Amino acid sequence: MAESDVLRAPHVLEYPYLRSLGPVLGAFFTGLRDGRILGARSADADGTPTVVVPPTEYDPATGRDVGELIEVGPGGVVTTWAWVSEPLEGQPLDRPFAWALVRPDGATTAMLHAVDAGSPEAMASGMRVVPRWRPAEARTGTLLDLACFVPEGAG
Amino acid sequence: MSEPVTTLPTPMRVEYAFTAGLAQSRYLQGIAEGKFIGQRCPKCHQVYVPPRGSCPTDGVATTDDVVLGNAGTVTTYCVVNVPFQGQSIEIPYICAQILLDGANIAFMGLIQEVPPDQVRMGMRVEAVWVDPSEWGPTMTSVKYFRPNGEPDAPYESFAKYL
Amino acid sequence: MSPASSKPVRPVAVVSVAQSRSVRREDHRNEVEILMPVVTEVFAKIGVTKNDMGFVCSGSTDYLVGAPFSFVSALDAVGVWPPMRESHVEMDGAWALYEAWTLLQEGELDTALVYSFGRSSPSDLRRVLALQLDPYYLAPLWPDPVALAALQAQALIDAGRATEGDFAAVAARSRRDALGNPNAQVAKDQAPEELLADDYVVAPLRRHALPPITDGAAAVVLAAGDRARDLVERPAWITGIDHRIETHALGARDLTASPSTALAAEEAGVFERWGSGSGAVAVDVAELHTPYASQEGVVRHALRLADSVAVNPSGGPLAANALMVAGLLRIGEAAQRIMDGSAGSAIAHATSGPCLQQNLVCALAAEPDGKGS
Amino acid sequence: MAKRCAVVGVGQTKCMAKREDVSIAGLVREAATRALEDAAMDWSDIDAVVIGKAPDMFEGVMMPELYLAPALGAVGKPMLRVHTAGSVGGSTAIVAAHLVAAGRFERVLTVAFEKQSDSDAMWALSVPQPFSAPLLAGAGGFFAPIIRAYMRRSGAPDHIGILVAVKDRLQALRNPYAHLHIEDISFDMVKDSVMLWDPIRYLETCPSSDGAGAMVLASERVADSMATGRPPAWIHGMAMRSEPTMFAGRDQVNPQASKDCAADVYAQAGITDPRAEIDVAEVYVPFSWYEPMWLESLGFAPEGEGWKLTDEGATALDGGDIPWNCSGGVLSSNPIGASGMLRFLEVAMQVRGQAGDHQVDGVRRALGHAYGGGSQFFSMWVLGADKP
Repeated sequence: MAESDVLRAPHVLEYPYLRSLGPVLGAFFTGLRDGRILGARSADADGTPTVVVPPTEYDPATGRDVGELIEVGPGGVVTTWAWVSEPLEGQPLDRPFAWALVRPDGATTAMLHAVDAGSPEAMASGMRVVPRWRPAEARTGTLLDLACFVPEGAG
Repeated sequence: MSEPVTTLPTPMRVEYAFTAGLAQSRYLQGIAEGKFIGQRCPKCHQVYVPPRGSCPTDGVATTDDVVLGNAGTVTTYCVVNVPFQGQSIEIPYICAQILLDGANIAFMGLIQEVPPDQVRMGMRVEAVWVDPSEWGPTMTSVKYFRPNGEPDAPYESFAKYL
Repeated sequence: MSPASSKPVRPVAVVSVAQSRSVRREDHRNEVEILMPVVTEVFAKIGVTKNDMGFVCSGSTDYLVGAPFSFVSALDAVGVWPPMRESHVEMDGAWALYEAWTLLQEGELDTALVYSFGRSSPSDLRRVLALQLDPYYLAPLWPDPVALAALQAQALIDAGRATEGDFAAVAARSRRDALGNPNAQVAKDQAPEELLADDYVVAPLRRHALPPITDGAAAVVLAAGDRARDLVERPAWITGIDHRIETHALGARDLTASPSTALAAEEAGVFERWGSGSGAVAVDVAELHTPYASQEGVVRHALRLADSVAVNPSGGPLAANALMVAGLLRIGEAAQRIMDGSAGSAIAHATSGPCLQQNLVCALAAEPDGKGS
Repeated sequence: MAKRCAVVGVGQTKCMAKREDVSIAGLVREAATRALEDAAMDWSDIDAVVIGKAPDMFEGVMMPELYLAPALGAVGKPMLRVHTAGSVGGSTAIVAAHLVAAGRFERVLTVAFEKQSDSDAMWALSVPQPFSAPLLAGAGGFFAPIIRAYMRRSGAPDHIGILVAVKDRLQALRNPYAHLHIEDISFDMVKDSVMLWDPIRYLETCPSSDGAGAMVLASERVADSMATGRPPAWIHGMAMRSEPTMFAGRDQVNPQASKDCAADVYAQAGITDPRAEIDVAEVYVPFSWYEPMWLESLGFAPEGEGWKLTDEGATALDGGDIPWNCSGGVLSSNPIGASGMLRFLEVAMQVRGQAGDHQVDGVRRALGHAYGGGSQFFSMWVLGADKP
């Protein structure tokens, strides 16, 4: 059998998963739709109070149940970032942008999202960013209700 | 305030470049020529069809081609009476394990041209191919199997392939 | 919890290693066809057959193939007949080796075959690996593994722990060392300065800081005690092995450190055995599964490796990185150097998940008590 | 030498067609939290976590143990992810038990789950690949011809499969966690249900469920010092066997790997007459006819006579001498990746006397069983009330 006779064909794996959210994730996505970022009160292994964003049913370090949900942000601080000059299919923006871990004001952990900064020169760890929301009527309860973050003061 | 959000749609799509591999390609090239080509294990001498490239019990490559005939025996079967996604045949129909003459393993095939309640274990069948002009390296080249009129094979002759 | 390192360990060794040649695209052979010659070779090297194996354990993932149960047909490459004790982890083969090693610790079985296979070429890995992320908070944004590694690299730069020049130096060394490895995929002699001319894929990571896309397979035979000595003159003894996982939430981690690697090394007895007065671990060889050049320093630091340690003399994952295989291959490469006498002590490391989320450390030596020779 | 190991905590979720009230993490935590509570432990008490599930495509999350690590309190701990097809729930528990038996850890949490309602289970199980034959029959179509071969070989009468389907659904009514609670289940209802894959009727098949199961496994030292008041269930034997999916001369009805696995686990437990020495069994029966088939393969009846035990009611919770699947079994709940673990943990509950309305009196030894793939992967354990 010659290698050139080997049969090849495209194969597509495609499925529209629909995920149930449960109380904590459901509240977070409801919050996004309503233009708010929610975090969960928790505590680290030493008992120091923390606020986890985005909130999960469990503390990301200890696994214990989290406490009440509170509003955080909307502004926050970039803890680290990476510049994408060629966005891939499905990513939040179709023009060059920065991925960033953003710690909203009042939170002790950071969330991953895109920052629409125009150029890498506008990005730095420690910089302040604020959310850019989709128009209220276009929000459906997905991560992209918060379209992206933008540098504070950039409008 | 509108209703709380309780679900999240997350569509997923990934494209792959699929490779059939050497053994399956060899088999399907045979199908494109209207032939079932099995392979014999050099160690245990059993004939596999479709060949899997290796003998599943010995773990050695199978390289010795064996051209098999068009006739075989129904070793066992079921009557499919349930609709499901991707189904292309009208229910009810017979799905059978067919042991081609000269092979040492049965494979699953469709039985037509006989009412479901007349199919039997041991029934002799033959492959019905699409028109040669439509033969290609795909299992759709074989339309189905149908009774070939020979007397049933005795149970003992295929009991060890169940 | 008492440290695993304080518990008695039954001497178990790597006695045979085989691998396919790492290539960018194996598009004429399927997974079984790639794996079979590797399994045949790993047995032939020591004159055994599958029937001599007490246990078989493999590692792979369905998402590379795009079909469920991909490990099932791979069993045909072994020929598990008569029926065998067999198990599979949906993880890198290094964790399959851990499972096999654990079973051998009980003393009833003396040998095990461990293998893994991975064709990274059929799909777009940057898309497939996004499916490895939190399905609610991360995957819907399709962040790719390069982007996440770049976040980690930037954090290292911000912390003053590394520069882009360091990443290029790691890549240059890896590619140069790969010239001595006939199975490697990317082998070149290039100066770091030359590599710094590469474009960014996701800044601050340039092309050279990324692993190649690789198709391949690897297999290892483990044997315990006297059985190992019967099979080969110089077994590569596993003096300790452990693995640890970190949280998945990137924003809750310090990306500049790898506490799970450090803990696994501690539990594998690395520091106790090889940490000298200064605390630096002076083994002969370290094979580190750091797919991004920026990650090598993080793992080196966590393992407290002395400057004298030869890191990734095989070229490492920057020279060949078959997904699900590369971790097992680090153990294989490290063991090979002990078996051929070029090293007396070695550390192998495997990783899984975004930004070094999960890490395994395997300590190897020419003598079961950990003394190199 | 292998160290003693015992089950000291069990937890499971209610199985349902769709658990719309939880996320994936919420589902696994529901089972894991209950197992920890049962063991009177906290997340921080656990040394290592072993998780299992069937294909990742059910939920569309590749290697979900990475995402689930913090949800299972695994941060800073070893975590393993097992996948051995349908037997995975059983083999996951066995891999976890070996971490204890090998003397590596003292308290291991093991969890198995499936949230198959996030997708369509049928789709995820049968992704058609290029060049493969068109999809002919679905899962039942694979097993129905094997069942027909068993009927021919054993001469079993048609009604045996119906008896099993009724018995397991009646028993499920006594298990609050079971998915199917068919209050008016009857012989005629099963007999009159649609013949999906002749000879398999609709009510002779398992449902598709969301669900999870979890156990805490402990060393002898920990099990001896438990202050929960509930006795440990000791592992008397555990075994796994695999054989190829298809090969020339393969006995698909009574696979050699099944017989070898049973022989191994019985030898470890010192069992020579399973029917006499085992008090209760949870055996993976996704299609009703697999009860008589496994009765034979597992040595509870001579070959060809397993159906007679079913026919005479020997396997019933009420009045049987060897009750099988008192929980309702896979025929009543089938979160695929967790189904094997539910078998394994149900026998732990029986040995520990915590099975409630489906408890068998005075269980001293019990068999948990799972199988998968094309009847080619087997995992089994025997638990006992006494230290082995």
